[in-house]
Amino acid sequence: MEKKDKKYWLSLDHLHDTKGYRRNLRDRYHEENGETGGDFTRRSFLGIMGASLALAGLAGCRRPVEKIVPYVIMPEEVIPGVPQYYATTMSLGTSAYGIIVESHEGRPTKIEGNPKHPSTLGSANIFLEAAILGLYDPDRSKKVKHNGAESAYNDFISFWREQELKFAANKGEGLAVISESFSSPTLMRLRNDFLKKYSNASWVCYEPISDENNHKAVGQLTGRPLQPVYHYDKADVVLSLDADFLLTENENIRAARGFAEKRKPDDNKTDMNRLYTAESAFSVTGSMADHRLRISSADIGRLAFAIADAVRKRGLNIPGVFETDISDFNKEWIEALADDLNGAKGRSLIIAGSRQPIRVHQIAMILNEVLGNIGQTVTYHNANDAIAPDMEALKSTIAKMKSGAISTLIILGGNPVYNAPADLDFASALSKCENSVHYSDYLDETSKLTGWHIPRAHFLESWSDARALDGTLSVIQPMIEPLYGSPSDTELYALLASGRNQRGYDIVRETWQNVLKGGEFEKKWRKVLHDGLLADSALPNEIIKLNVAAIESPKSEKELSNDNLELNFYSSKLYDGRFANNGWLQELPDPINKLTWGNAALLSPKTATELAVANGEIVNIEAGSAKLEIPVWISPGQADYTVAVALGYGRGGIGAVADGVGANAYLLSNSNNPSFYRGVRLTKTGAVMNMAGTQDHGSMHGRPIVREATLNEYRSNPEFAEEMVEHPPLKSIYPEHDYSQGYQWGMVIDLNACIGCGACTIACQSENNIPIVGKLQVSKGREMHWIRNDRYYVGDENDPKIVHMPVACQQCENAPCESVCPVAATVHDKEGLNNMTYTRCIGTRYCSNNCPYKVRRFNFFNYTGKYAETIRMAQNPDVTVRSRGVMEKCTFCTQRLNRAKIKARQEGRTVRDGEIQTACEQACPTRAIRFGNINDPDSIVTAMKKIDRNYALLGEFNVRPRNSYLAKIRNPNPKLGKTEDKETG
Amino acid sequence: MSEMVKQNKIEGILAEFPDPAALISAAEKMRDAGYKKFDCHSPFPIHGMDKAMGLKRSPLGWIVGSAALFGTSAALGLQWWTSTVDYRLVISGKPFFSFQAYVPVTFALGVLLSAFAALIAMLVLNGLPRLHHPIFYSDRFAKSSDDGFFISIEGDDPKFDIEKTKAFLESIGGTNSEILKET
Amino acid sequence: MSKGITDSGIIPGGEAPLIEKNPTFGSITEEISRITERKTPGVWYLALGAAVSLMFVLFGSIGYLVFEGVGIWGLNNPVGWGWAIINFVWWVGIGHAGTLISAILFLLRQRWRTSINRFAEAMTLFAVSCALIFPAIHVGRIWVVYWMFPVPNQMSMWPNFRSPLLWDVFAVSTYFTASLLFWYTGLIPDLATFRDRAKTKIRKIVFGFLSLGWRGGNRQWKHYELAYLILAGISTPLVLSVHSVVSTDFAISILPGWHTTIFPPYFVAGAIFSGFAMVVTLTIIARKLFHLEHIITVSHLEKMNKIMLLTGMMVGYAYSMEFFIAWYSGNIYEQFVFINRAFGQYAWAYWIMISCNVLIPQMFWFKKLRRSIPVMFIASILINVGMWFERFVIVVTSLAQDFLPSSWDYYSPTIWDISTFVGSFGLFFTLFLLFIRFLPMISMSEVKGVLPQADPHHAGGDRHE
Amino acid sequence: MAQIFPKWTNNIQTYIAAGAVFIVVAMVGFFWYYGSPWYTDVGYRPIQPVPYSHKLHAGDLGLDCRYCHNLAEKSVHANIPPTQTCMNCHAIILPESEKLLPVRESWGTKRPIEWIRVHKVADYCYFNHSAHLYAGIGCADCHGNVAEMETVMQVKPLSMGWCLECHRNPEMHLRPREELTNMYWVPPDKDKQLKFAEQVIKEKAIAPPQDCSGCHR
Repeated sequence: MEKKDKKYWLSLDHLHDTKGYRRNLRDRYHEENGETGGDFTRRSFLGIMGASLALAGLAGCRRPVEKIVPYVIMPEEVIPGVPQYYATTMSLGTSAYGIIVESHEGRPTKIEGNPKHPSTLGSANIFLEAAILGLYDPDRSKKVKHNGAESAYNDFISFWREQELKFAANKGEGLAVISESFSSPTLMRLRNDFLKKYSNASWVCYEPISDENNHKAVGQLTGRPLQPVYHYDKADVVLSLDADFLLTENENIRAARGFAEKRKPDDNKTDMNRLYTAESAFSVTGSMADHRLRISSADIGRLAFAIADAVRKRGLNIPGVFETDISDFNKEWIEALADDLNGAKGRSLIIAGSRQPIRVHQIAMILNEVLGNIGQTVTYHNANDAIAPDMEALKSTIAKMKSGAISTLIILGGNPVYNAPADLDFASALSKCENSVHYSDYLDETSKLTGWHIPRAHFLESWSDARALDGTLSVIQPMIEPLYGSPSDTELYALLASGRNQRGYDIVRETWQNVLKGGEFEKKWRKVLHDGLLADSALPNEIIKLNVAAIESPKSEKELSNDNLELNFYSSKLYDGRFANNGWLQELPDPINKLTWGNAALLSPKTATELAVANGEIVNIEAGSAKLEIPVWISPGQADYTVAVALGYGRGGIGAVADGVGANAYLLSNSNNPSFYRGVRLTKTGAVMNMAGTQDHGSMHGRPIVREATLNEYRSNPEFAEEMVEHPPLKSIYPEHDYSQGYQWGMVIDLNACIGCGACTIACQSENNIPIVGKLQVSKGREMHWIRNDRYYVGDENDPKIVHMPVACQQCENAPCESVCPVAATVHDKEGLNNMTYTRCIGTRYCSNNCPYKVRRFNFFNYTGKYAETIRMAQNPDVTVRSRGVMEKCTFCTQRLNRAKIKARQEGRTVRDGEIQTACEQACPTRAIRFGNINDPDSIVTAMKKIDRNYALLGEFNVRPRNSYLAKIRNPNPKLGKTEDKETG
Repeated sequence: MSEMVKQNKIEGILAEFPDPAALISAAEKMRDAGYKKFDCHSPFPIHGMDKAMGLKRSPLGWIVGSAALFGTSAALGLQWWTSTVDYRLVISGKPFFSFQAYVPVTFALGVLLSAFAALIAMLVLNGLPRLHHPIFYSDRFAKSSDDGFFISIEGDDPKFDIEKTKAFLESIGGTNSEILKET
Repeated sequence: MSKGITDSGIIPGGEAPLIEKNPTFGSITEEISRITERKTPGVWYLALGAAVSLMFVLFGSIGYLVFEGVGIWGLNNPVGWGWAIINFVWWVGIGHAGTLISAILFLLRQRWRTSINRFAEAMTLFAVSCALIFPAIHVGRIWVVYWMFPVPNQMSMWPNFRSPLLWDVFAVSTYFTASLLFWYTGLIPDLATFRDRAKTKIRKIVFGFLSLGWRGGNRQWKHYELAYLILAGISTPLVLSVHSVVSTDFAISILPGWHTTIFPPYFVAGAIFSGFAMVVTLTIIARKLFHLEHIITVSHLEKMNKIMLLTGMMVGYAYSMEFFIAWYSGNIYEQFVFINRAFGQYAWAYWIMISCNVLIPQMFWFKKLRRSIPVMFIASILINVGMWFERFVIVVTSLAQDFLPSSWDYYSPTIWDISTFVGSFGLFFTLFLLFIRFLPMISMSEVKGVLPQADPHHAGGDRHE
Repeated sequence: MAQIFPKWTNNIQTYIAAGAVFIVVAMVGFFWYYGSPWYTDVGYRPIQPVPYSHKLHAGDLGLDCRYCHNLAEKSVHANIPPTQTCMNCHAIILPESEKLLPVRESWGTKRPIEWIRVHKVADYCYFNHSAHLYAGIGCADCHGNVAEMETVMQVKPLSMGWCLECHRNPEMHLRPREELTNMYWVPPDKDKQLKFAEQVIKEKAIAPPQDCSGCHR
């Protein structure tokens, strides 16, 4: 709740109005832009009969002749004009996300979560949503390359057959494979076959963003390869040690859902959970924390020891010694936390981030053990079929390569030349290999140096399978024939293992023959294909016992200062860089610092002031001999004297979107501590870069925008949200329009559940054909997202809290935008929606001016005119592709409303609650967004609007928005109340 | 008003006067002498001349007034019909006929029509445009738009008689009077 | 020249005579007609050349705009309107003096108007033509802008008569047409004069045609005067309504700093303010160039300066009243906007506006300054600068920072905004130069009407009952 | 000064006025007629790659529309039949025919026939065949009497105004389901039809949208 004494402030630069800020603003506008005009609305790739639509000159000067190209033979399952939905799986590292793909006339257009799958539960995250664009990326590698020259897959096959003969003799001496990590029965089977055949060959797995330490820790303490699964829906007290489990850790969708379900403040019986986080850079998880400890990553090890110590002091038997100097820590915080943990035995959960060293993971496990959480809030499952990354193995392989011991190197996926730690100098090692093969989506940094390059089939073009963390088995089935005839993972693995060029389908079937035992294979198999997964295939919890050897305690390192900074790498919205050529992700604002199109060196305000650097100023990060030029961005809440840099940027020559965007942080990465290390200096270069941020102002200026309270305040005054604004009775001088009949659509957004991940934005972009406008346009303030995620800082300048607020069109009943449109292009329909008729719009932009929420988006140029044919295939045929000069905005996915209403009418019923999901609602991992008929007393929306926390944003203007928000509630530890107030001044 | 085109050869007589005052008194004398179809030409309107010539007030006001009435009602009608009858659109939750919002256009159209009415009616009442006119035969008449003051009398005036009228004009101070002929 | 004027007897203020060097009817005709009859001075060609080339800058910019889209301007998401709308309001404002002078001052029987009204009306027409360009080109899809007019169509759609933009279309185009008719009506007798003086065949035909065969007979003057009176009558509310309607573009909206009921009177005052400033600027040049100092006397200019002083203070009052209302309303959004105007990222624009519009006119309290040509010349220009910035402050500051700080942004123009604005001056001056070259820039018949000897009771013309 | 203009010029105002009126009328008339879809679209009759005769098949032979356009009731689009559909019969009937050459060719080469589109609503209008057929709007209402067309021709403007006419008062257009494809159906006498319509509208909950979102998305 907004206390009078709580201080709201501007984005730092604006607050201090630094020169840099002004210059930045100036620069933003004084650039010429190279957009070109041309117009005419076009619904790309018109759906008729899956026809390709050809304009062939003019006939009789009347209208262009249009060809309709029907099928020759109609496929049974396809009804042209009616979308099909198929289930498949997207795997990322060792996690597997079950998805449903909407496809029009055999053309996948939209990805949604598979409700049956444990790791998506019907929701999605930005990577899943954006994958559809990856499929149609015109920059994907299309041709097999041999020594730079174009070649064919068959040539490679014959090449491999020769190799086989060679290695058959020496059992693969001098043969090495570097693969991505995966968790898939088929791939594992093929890998094992391969290793059986070439017992001397080495198969290592490398991932720049890896949960290796987690696996190692589990391995060392239990002696078994187990996979932890965290159950946030059971945890009352959660401690995250540098773990961004809501956004970047494994299977974050499931985590976010569980977390949100335990965070419901409204009913007094169930307790709302409490989240403690300790981290250096502000993460989405940190923004949800009730108590966030700003601390350098290296100190988290000592913090973990301190916590363990404090817990032990509460009479819990923790083996091992934990003496460590914690004089520089906030003891209150640790004590309060220890009490909480102690008070919630079996209902608490400690997670260590994958960035943290093994030690921290071990302590986390031990604490979970002694607090009785294992088996409750965290369970362990066999990780068969999973291969985890292994840095040591990589090192030794590279050593062998350098020594020339490796004649043939096969790199399956991944991009080591780009993202292997710089100190290993993979490129030079690669040059020592006689034969080298790289199998990848793009002709990327590695492919350019390998002898062979094999284009990789997109997972939407491939047959394969995957295991979720809990062991659930799911299939990966193609939604479309490979656009460029590229081989899929399974096919290539099979070739390597057996030398046979099999079809992916047969390979996967072969695996599943052993999975679906007990007869009736076909029946079961068809069910699996239909559901996308094998029901109840989750593996059982393993009962484990820890054998704790002494954990060497972390030496407290040299204290941080201006010339001894800590450098942190973190996974970005491009993951490790594999999504760098995905325009949707590049243009998605970072959930915390709101930057698009590039990364930056994030500094705390204090550090920035001491180093006298401002936003956009380009600095040199010097780590020993390595240097990296990168612009600075001041990020409140960052730990002092730490620098955080997002991975995956600074690509060269892989695609039009990725090239030259941001700086490549891998150049500084170090194999001994890949995630963070100390001893880094920043030096100014004097240059300044134009940063494309979507939110200049981080403060609410004391306005009742995001309304917030603590749990106790809420319990004592449930009506606080409404009461935060005093206004005269909301009466119009006109008689109100009657909306009491039929469907009346409305939406509720629970700010307490929203984690600001941005899945809604990408889902909307995919569903509604929203264009990408590029860095310059974004920096001019012309981004097109229909649903944006506002991020406000609250409280102390150096250690603020963050609140997220998704804002789309509020569908005002008394919409200010409508009355000012001179041509009635935006008017109301009888279901209370604020329609926007693109084709009627003449583009006065008056509606946008008059929109208090500024959610309308204008096509300043013909953004959609220059799409590649493949990108057109990604467009949703049910939504008009807007041309230049028209206004656009959210209309609650009116195309989905109409489809559902027509279907319902033809079935002689009304639309059921939940039958229509807007794209954003569907994607939201925490179910923060709910949509439905507010005229239906039993609908979820109606129920949510009845909750006391419900309020209308800017409702005091009597615009009567159909959207409303549920106020945010935090659940701070009363013991820490005082420090809170101290912080927030 | 002055309709002069008649096919008889003599069109009328034109006489010049020194100044506005002289013109006015002359006009009064003409009036009193019972002349009807005469006119007084001056470079600018002279106050009191209507009375002196015994002219009635111009009907222009009524014409413009009705035009204005028509304009406003037409505008209001259009707005009412389009928004309440032809295509009922819910805009900002306002009633279909929200007359408050229709005032500006109604007013504007009213003014527009009356402006046109004023000019056009004026021209019609004055029989303009009329580019050819016997009076233009007179070379002196050019002064009438500069600093000359004239009285013209038409040939078909009941009391018209070349000699008498000419004499009369000179008797009331008219100088270098001339006879206007259609050639 | 209506009967009313001569009724009003003595000249208002009664100090210096309206027209100096007591001229005769003939001398008036001579001096004013000569300007258009004598050989064209070289300087005129120079000026026209400059103006026309500027005009092509305008057309060039518009061409590129149509080709590329409004993205070439500095607009962005919160700030949907920029220089185009600012220029529109500014030009329309300037276009207010003319009709005001000829209509309202006419009804108020201000005889001194006769020397300047023709001139001012022409200025009005040209300013409004410039203004009309901007709303037309600022839309995203110029080729369908005709949807703003209520023409039957296959979509069976109609424009939305609730939108202030639509009111603009009607109000401004009506204003333009009415002013044009009014102006032409006034021209007819003078065109006749030109016709009668014409030496060349072409002048004879052209002016003969344009003067429609005017004969200056009293039977014609009778209708003519009434028509003129009526036109003045209907133009008067029009003058007041046009800028009121323009102000509703802002006042009707919901934005803090726009949503204000004082906008109509405040805008009208501002319009008259800037309009007179422009008239002064141009008159000073013209009277010097064509030696008309005795017809357009210093006391004419002084009277206009008094009006500027008055309207300037009205505008100043509006500025302060806005602040008061914002404070008094207790509405945090309103309060922020006004504090932000004065001290925020656009403070510089705000203070330019204040100093030009409120401080500068205060000079005119002093008769000496009021009657000093150089002073009023500089002042009049500065005032129009200030008035442009007033519109900038209103349009941009409110849009750039409204309700939700998350969408706040900074607006600054591109080269294309600037070229379009500068180009519009080209159009304005081209039209103006053509006007002073070919048409009587001072209404001869009206000036004659206010000469002492025009009054029949003057010079002992015999009294009559 | 002498006369500038000859006598006849006194009539020019009449000429000018007349001219102005004429021009205005002409221009309005021009756009009124040549600008409207009644001119631009109605009567569009492209020559198809296959001289397929709807008159023969739908008229004389009396095939139901839905034999070929079989998805009209299921889908947004009333599909153009795949070559397969033609071959179902023409494998046996007239297997040699000259006219059917392109069809057999397509069948052999498995390359589709490129028909030329006749009825087209703009890309931004989302017309749904199944919805209209469900409501009881017959094929002929929009496509005209196809059963009498050698080559198909557009007979209705398919303009927004035209759509709205029916959406505003659909009563006289609603048919019983069995009459959907009947090209010669005319509503029975008015009040009988109105009674029928009233009942259909009630049980099928028919509410033709006039909201923008009904067709524009």
